[in-house]
Amino acid sequence: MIAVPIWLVPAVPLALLVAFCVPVLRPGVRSLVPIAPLAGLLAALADPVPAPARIDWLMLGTEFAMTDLGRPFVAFTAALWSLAGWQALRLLRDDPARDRFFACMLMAMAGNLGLLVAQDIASFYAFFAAMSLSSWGLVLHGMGAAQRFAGRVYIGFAIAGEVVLFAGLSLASFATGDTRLAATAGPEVPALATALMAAGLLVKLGAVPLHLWLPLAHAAAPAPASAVLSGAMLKAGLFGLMTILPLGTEAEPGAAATLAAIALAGLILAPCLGLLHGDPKAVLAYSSVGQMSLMALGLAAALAAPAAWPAIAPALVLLAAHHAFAKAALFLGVPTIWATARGPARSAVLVLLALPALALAGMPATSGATAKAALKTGLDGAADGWLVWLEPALFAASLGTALLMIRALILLAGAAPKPDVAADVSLPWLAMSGLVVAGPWLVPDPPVTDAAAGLSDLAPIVVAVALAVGVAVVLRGARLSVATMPPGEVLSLVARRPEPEPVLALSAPVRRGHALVVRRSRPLTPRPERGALAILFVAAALAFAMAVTGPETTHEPETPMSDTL
Amino acid sequence: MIAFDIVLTLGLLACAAMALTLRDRTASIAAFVVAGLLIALSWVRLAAPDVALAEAAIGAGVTGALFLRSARRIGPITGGPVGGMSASIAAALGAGGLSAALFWAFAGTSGPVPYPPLVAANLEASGVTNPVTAVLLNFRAWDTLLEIAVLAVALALVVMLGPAPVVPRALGELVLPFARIVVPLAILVAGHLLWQGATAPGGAFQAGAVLAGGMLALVLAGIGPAGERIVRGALLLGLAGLAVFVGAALAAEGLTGRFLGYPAGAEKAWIIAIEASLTLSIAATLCLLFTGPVRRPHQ
Amino acid sequence: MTEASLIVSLPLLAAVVTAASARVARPVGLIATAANAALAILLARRVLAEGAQVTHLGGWEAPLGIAFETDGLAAVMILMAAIVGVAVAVQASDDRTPRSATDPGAFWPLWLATLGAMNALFLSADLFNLYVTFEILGLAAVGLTALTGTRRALRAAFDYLSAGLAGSLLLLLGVALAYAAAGQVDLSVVPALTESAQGRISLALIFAGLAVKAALFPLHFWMPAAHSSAAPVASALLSALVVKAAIYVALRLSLDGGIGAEPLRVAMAAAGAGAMLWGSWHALRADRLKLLVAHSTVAQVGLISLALGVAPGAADSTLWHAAVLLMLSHAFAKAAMFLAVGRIAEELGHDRISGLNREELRPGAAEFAFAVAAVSLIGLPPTAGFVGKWVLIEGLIDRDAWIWVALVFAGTVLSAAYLSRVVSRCLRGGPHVAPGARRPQWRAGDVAALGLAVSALLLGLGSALPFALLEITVT
Amino acid sequence: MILEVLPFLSLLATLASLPRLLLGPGAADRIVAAQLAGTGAVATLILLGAATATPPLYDVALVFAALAAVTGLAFVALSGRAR
Amino acid sequence: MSDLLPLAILLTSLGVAPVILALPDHWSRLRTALNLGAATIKVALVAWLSMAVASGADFGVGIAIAPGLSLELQADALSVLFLALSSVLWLLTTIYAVGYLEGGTDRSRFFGFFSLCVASTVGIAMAGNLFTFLVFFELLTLATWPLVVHRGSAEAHRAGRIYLIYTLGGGLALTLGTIWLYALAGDVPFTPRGVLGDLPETHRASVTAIFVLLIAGVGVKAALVPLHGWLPVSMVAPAPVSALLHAVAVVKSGAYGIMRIVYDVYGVDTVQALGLALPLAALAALTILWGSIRALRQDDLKKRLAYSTVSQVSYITLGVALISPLAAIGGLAHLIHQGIMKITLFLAAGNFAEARGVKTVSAMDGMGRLMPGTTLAFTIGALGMIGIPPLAGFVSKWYLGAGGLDVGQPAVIALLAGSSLLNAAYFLPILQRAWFRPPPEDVVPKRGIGWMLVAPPAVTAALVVAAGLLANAPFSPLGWTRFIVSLEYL
Amino acid sequence: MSAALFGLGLVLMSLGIVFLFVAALGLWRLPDLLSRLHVLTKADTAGLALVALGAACVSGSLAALLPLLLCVVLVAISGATIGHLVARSVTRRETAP
Repeated sequence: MIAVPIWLVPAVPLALLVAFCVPVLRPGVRSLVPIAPLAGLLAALADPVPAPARIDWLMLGTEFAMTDLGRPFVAFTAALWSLAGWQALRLLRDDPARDRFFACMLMAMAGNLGLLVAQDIASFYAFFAAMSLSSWGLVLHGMGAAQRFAGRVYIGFAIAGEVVLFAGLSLASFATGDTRLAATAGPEVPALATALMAAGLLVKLGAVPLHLWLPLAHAAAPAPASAVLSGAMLKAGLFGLMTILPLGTEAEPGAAATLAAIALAGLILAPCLGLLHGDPKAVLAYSSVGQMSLMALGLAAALAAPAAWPAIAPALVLLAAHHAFAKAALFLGVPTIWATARGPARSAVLVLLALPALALAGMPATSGATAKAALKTGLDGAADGWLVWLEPALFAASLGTALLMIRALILLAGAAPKPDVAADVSLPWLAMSGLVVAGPWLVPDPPVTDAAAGLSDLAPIVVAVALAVGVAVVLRGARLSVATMPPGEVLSLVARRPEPEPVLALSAPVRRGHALVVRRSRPLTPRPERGALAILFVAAALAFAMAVTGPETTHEPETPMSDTL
Repeated sequence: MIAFDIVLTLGLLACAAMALTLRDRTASIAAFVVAGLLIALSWVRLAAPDVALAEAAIGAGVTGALFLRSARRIGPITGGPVGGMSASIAAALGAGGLSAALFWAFAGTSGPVPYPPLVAANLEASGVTNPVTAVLLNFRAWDTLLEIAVLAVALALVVMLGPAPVVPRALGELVLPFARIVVPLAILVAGHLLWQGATAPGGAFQAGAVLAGGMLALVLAGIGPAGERIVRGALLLGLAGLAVFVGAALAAEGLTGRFLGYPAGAEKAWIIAIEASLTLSIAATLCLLFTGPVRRPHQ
Repeated sequence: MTEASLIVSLPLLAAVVTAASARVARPVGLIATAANAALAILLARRVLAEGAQVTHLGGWEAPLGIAFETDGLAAVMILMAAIVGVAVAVQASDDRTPRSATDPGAFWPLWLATLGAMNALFLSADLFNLYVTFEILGLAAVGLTALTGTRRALRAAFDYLSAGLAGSLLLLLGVALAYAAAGQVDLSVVPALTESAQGRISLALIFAGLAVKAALFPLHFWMPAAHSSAAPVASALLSALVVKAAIYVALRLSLDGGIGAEPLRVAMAAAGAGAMLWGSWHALRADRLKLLVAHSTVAQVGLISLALGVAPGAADSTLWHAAVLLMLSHAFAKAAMFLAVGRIAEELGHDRISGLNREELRPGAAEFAFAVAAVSLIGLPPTAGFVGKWVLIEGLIDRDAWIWVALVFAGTVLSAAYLSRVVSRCLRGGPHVAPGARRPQWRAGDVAALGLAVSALLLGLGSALPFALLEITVT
Repeated sequence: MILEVLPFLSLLATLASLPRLLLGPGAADRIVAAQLAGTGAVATLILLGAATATPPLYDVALVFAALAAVTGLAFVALSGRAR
Repeated sequence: MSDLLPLAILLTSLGVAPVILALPDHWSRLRTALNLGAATIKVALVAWLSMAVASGADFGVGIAIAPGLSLELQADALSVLFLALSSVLWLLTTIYAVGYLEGGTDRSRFFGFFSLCVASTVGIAMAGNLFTFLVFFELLTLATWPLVVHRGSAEAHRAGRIYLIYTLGGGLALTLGTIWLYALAGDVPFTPRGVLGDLPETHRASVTAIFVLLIAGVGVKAALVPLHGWLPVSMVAPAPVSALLHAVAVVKSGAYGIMRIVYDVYGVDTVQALGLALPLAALAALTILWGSIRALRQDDLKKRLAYSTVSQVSYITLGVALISPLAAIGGLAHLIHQGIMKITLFLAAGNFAEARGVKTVSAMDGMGRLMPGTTLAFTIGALGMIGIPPLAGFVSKWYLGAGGLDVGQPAVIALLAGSSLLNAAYFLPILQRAWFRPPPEDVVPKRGIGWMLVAPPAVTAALVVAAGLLANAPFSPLGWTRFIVSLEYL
Repeated sequence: MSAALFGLGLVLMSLGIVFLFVAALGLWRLPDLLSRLHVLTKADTAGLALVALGAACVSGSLAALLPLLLCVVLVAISGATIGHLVARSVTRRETAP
């Protein structure tokens, strides 16, 4: 394999971004967008992994390395970005604002890949911020009312998350005196720092209740952007959490319980809320919330039972990769649906789309099943105390996902075709679907799964289908239709009216009167007689004052004056 | 004599009050002239005949004429008294207070008066025997020089402000005998005072004032040459006094190394020479103050 | 011949010549002013090199005769007069400067007499002699006031004359009383005067007279009218130099111990404070430029008086050094200001402050000079005014005299307030200026004003020289 | 001593012209009064000189006498044109 | 020669100012040549100086003014920091101003005072004692006033008046404090770790009062709440002037003054001992938040930027007031960082106004499409302000946070976080409008803006990126700051 | 002789003072300006002449006589001239149309 210098991973997209600023180069660079992440892919797949690099002069001293944890993340992230970029090229071919989109995409890509290889806090944070902020551009791209609302919510959460993350990272760094990212998981790190960092990352992860931005953003963004948002960027949150949490060292029951509660809430809430939405992309997004909550649950378990961490960690990675591919395939499929008219072609597409959906629901023989199995294996090592609820939780998760997938597919099936979407948007999707199918074989050493487990994996899907059919029958019979929820949940209450003015108002009226105001004065009329009086009185007063206060002298009057001259 | 002094003082006060309060300019001026007379008498009573001479010359003679001339120019008094009753009372109070302080202060003066003995001790070296002249033109000649400068400035002021030249009414032939007698006499008196200054009360100021009085009489009588050239000559004469004095001061420094330090032995000559020029200068100045300038040719 | 005798004689001789002939007035006046400046420099050099000199005029020792005390203080003041004089003469030599309707050359004899009198005054070490110099000064100043010959100027001149005479009278009474109390009138008698009640009354009268002549609040009534009605060159001289003469004498007496008396010091300081507030207030309300500047003189004289009032005499040099520096600064700046105002008024045709925003006229050099002078007057660094205020306040703080510190600051704030009224208009531009607006031509008056203003600015940097000179002061 | 009484009397005589000066009624009356006072002053000076035996006072008197007419002359010469 | 280097640096602008003032308006070529020549020479000289200072050379030149009073110029590491900022930015701003004012009126006056302004800044930077500092500080006030009122409109004059009232008031406080200090301590040369000796023990109350006066004096220029009122009002000035006010000269001088007072007059130990550090830090914190909150509600673009300055400059104060070397590094570095970021923003804002007549945030729609380069520069500046890594602002915030923890004030981190949030809240909507909204239908046709207007913000934006990216490089602001702090906190 | 002269002088001076008083009385009592002018020209001059003569007698030196004589002459001429001029100006004004 080719030896890829590690710093090329973020540098290639950045270099392209710089080139992108030159108008002449733009068309060429644009077509290179799908290639940009490949440096990362190469680096991840290289054997041996690229050597760590340290660049002292860059920022506060930058360090890049391909860690064992980062490597799979880099791999699937890069693949995802590449395919999403490809589809974006096709999808936005005629969009007048496409350059802006690609610029943001390159920046987000650089951030996403960079943060996975960054080894020092500053550059990790920098890449993280680059990713978050430029994704804002991806979310906003369409600039409709929905996009603006989503963008505002997104940037609010993102910035808040950034800031909290910054606070946590800096606290951790200053407490340890170490600027390496690895140090943030160390024992001297204050709990506050860990909590802040975790909070910042959980925003990115989409954990309840910090998930509010997520369905909005995914629904609002163009499909390829949703794909990377969901497939790659959410994983950055997971990656961050896996890096900064003190996992595998000491049990943190409190933290574990909190995290577990959040995760369980996500698991339950996500399907409930998602089912009420009418936008397939929003439904898919809720599914992401659920899936990410599942991964959070794994983290919670590892916090509670450090010993289980070595087993849970690969499972989480596996889960992440699986979810990345599957969800990306689904999102990339959305334009494909748009591009296909209703009829057999669409049915074919739907069938192919069902594959990642089933995988997500944990259908045996899919990457989903493999991942779930791995997680179960990992959790088994930790099953004591409240962790006995993990099993039902996993079931619930699968059930919820299955229901959401059914809902999504139904919505997609009914989606109106868009004539301006070219058919070749399907190519990246096909490639992604291929990856999903090939998923189980891509895993280096898959966990052993038995048939019983396979069957139990099937259970939630069956239940879900049954439920769905039941509900459908009931609704059809009662001539009812599902009321859809406005996007944004509680935030919809504060959503602006159609043409919102972002946080602006006219400046306050200018205050008057700071300075001394000078008015016309009457002409000065000298009053000499008063002056004369003044002279008289001043002289008299001075004379008296001097006479009275002076040192007493011998008083000898009657010296004749005439003898002077 | 105490009764004399008291009456004199009361008269003086009365004149002053009249000069201040009369609502007729001529009356005020008349009162002022009388006050001048009384002041001269006071100086006599204060044993200062030099000052009395000067006051007599300036106060009684020239100022009255000057005031009348001004009064004619500015016209009669209009409007009520300035400031009203309250101002008058305030003024009276202030003046009273100040006078009281002064009275007390002067009444209380005591201690050594080192100056007269000092003058007496150095009188010999001064070149003159009249201590006043010694002080004015030798010991403190610088003061005198500056006083001459005051006159020169006054002259320059009059020249500059350029009041309309006075054209006195022709007084007729009767005034001729008066002029024929008075003017030569005035010149004579002036010369007398000038020469006498070295030894007795007198000097350039007094002489100049008397001379000016004589010349004024001539002017008022409409006698003698008039016109631009003579007025210009008077101007030059008036200014010359200062020039001569300053020149003498510098010349003296050139000779003796001391500013205003006359060569030893020749003091009297220097003093008389300076005084002579000052006399003419003062006379010309006073005259011009009355007549006003002739309009100087523009550049 | 020494510089001292030449510097008092030369201007007087020149005054005679210029009074005698209008034709030669301008060249002679200019030459004499320049020569005076040269002499002033020589004098200062000599003082620096040889220390203070005492010259007995005519060779008569002090109690009998009159002495010149050529010390650092005198040298500084003479230099001040000389420098201001050069600038004023430059502007006056410009043909178009308005002056007497009757006599175009009348400025020169009056100016030269003023100069001679001031030089004599600065050198004099004799009370009566000082009085005589004041006579010349007062009369010449009245003439300068009346120079334009307008009714307004004449009226102001008359009031000035009356006030000046009243002041002279008080001065004379004081000197006479001093003679009566101590038997001599040279300055060495001053400490003795403070011993007896009579002497103290005489000092009181002298100070009252000086206060009139210095236009010290509340005896300043004559001054705004006089200084605002006179021709610009005259106003510059009056404001910058003539009032300084009285202040100088007060300082001199104070150095000789005459102000050791508490009431006089308090009176001076209080009057100074009052003047600062009163003058500033009226300057704030003035509608004419010259009136504003004249009222500003009241205020600034107040500041100087305050400095003198709080100074404990020769014992501690800090405060009076500060006062001298303030005098210098004010002299330069105020003269520059009046010259500038003259030029501005000439260009505008009036001097109403509200009318400064003339659309067809761009701000010119004169307005810039005004602004620079204003900076000096306010006392912003690096001007001499600043250094003066600095030294003053440092001294006050040393004495924990916080009230006076506060007053000085209040005065500074007010001066900034009223001067910025004008300066902000000097910065007009944009909509206030028509596209084709012309800029005034450079003229001699501009050079004079700007030169003076800049010297006021730079004097702050060169303050070491006056301070060095002031160290050589006979006290 | 009688010599000292005489100047006093003369002074009184001089001052006796003051009422006329005060009352007028015309300007000419006042000038005449002043003129009279001038003569009185000359007399007083002479008497003082005689009383104190100081001849220099005669000079003062002489100056008075020489200049006594100037004011009067000025009055007459200037009054005619007065408006 | 080298001893006169500070003098030469001062004279490059001080000497050229009167010449420019005297030039007729229409001699623009000569004026531009003079301006740019002087600016370039100054940059070169400053570079020379910084090399020399880095190698440990000592510069000092002075003249005595009065007994115990002298003007002293010196150059130490801190001076060089400020010098570098002002000289480089002067060059850029001059280029910008030449382009901006092309064809305008009163240009000689403008550029004359412009030079004078920079001369004062340079003087402030190289002041060797408190007196010298004061002198140039006041000179700066005066030199800036004509620039603020340059437009000559009633609004400009009003702004000028308010500017004067505030700054002269501050100048008075500073003057009083300085004189008082001189009265107590004699000459006050700037010396690392302070010069007060045992005064704080013997005259505790006075020394405290003096500190308050001095800080209030410089605080006006540093726009510390509640002394900040002049800054938003002064935004009526032309764009290069705003740049000068906000980035190069005025507020920076205030902040620099706080540094000098805390470090080189009192010394950190004394400030700490007197219990003055915490109140100062609290004031800075209040200012940071207050400025940001006010900025949120401004529609006028420059006014929003102005309030942003109020907030951002106080980072510097905060860095100084948190008596910690790390915070000091952050604060000092922010002196530069804020400068280059804010100048980018103002120059870009000037370009918006100049080319498209856009003066308000609500008119910014579509500017990204209409003027991509300028908007990009603006974006970089804005993101830097928010503290997005790897831009310059992040570096300062990072060290400030570290300093806060260093002295046991984790609240500082909360403050930074809150401030960043607010910064984002008032900057991001602008970016959103500029990049994501379509241009309005009735878009103002573009007036040509030459390279002189485009290049300077581009350069400063590049500097913003470079200052962050290359923070660890030896001659970066951060590197230099570390050097300075190592001197103060030896 | 000197005593006689002295006595004569006293008498003359006293007489002169009487004249002076008469003049003052006249000035006070006489009804109009023209009448009062008589005082100036006659009583007054006479009084002064007597006083001067008396003083000359009292001081007893010829040197003193000269100024005194001059005084009298001057006053006499002045008085006459002024009186005449004043009278003429008054009458002219009165008779003028």
